[in-house]
Amino acid sequence: MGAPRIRIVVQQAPFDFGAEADRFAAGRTDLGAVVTFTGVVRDADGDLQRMEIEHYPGMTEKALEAIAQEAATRWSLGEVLVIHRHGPLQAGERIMMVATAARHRKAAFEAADFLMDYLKSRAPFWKKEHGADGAGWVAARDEDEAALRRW
Amino acid sequence: MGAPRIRIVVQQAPFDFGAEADRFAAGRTDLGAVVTFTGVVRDADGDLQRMEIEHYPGMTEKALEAIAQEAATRWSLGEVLVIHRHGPLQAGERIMMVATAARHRKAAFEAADFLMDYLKSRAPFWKKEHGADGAGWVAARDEDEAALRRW
Amino acid sequence: MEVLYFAWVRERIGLPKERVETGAATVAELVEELRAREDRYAMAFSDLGALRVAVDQELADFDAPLDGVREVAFFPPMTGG
Amino acid sequence: MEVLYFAWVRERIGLPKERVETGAATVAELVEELRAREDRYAMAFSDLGALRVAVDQELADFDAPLDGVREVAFFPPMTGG
Repeated sequence: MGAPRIRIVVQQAPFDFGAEADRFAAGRTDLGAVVTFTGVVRDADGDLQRMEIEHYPGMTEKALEAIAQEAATRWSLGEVLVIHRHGPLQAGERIMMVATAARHRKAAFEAADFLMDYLKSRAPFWKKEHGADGAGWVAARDEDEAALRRW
Repeated sequence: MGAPRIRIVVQQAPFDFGAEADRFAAGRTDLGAVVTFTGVVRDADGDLQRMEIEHYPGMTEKALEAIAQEAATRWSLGEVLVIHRHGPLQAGERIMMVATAARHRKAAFEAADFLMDYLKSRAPFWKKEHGADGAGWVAARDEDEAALRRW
Repeated sequence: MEVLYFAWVRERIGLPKERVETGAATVAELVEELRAREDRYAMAFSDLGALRVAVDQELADFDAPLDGVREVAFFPPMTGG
Repeated sequence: MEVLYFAWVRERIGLPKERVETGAATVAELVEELRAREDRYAMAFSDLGALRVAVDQELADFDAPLDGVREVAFFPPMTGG
């Protein structure tokens, strides 16, 4: 279906998930399947005061663009969207979203899953949690690195 | 995380995807991952006049509820939403959506993928395409039946 | 017992549902009775491999018993999603 | 050359970026020079297995050459998403 429309957004401000979801691939009659993934700030222990997301301006946008292009190489996609916030966030706030649109559901699902795996370990973001007992950087998980080997 | 909140909607009217996506699991601080899948009427050859979706009132709701409950048994989910339309639809219109919310992304992705596989072959919907050259029922695909064996 | 037809099964038989008085012990026996009625039934039930059946709104096999059953539905493989 | 630090590497070294004049041929040689400066650098670079490096905003290995490079960044494994 040719090169997909790719949109990458990196910003501190909240994004309007409902509006983004609503207009993503809207009205396209060649794309039967749309998948979105949204990451939300969790507060597992109920003591998170805030999360701070640091990133690498310049590299971040390039890395996200490269990840989206790689997905477009592997699957036939009509549209790809990646939005990722940085700065301070509260529990329950949306950190990021990806969306993929394809002819059929398998490509849309796999591409979104792939984007998330790469974004987790290859996009220059770092999360710091500030809680009642102090602050700490979120450690990368071995399983996130292992997840990349699926693709 | 206990029994998830499950919502099943079967209706002829369009649904507001943006609003549904926006309020799904909104503000939950225990769920870090939300996946949505949306199915859209495709018009591959550019000659679709309309799609008619027939269903089995009564059984449809039960089947969707059972599929959602089965997903909740297999994955730890916080919320599950299934919306499916019936009646006449135009190319580009949204037919249905599922949404899953979980602590982590793997469960949310797998549960949404599972819901779609089951919904394709186990929920009593039938699609008829009306085109310039007449009308025909959409045939079930062997690969949809095969997809069920993954789970 | 109510018997329901969907999609092309409904179109071939020409009605969405009907009341059927039957002594059939299983779905398969009910199918035999329906087939014997008229050509349109024979045509609709000519290839059971292309049909699915629900008994009281649950998917079932053709050897499912009909004792106490209120509703049987015949339809092609489903195409939801 | 600009050298950038992120997350706990930035915190340990105490600054987000600095200009470094170096003749180092590779990232590994640059790391040796930085380590030799002060304790805070030695601490930040004590375990290279816990560090990642980007050269001109692309992920790279520690043996990557620095010829013509304008920007090197050090940081822990990324935690996006």
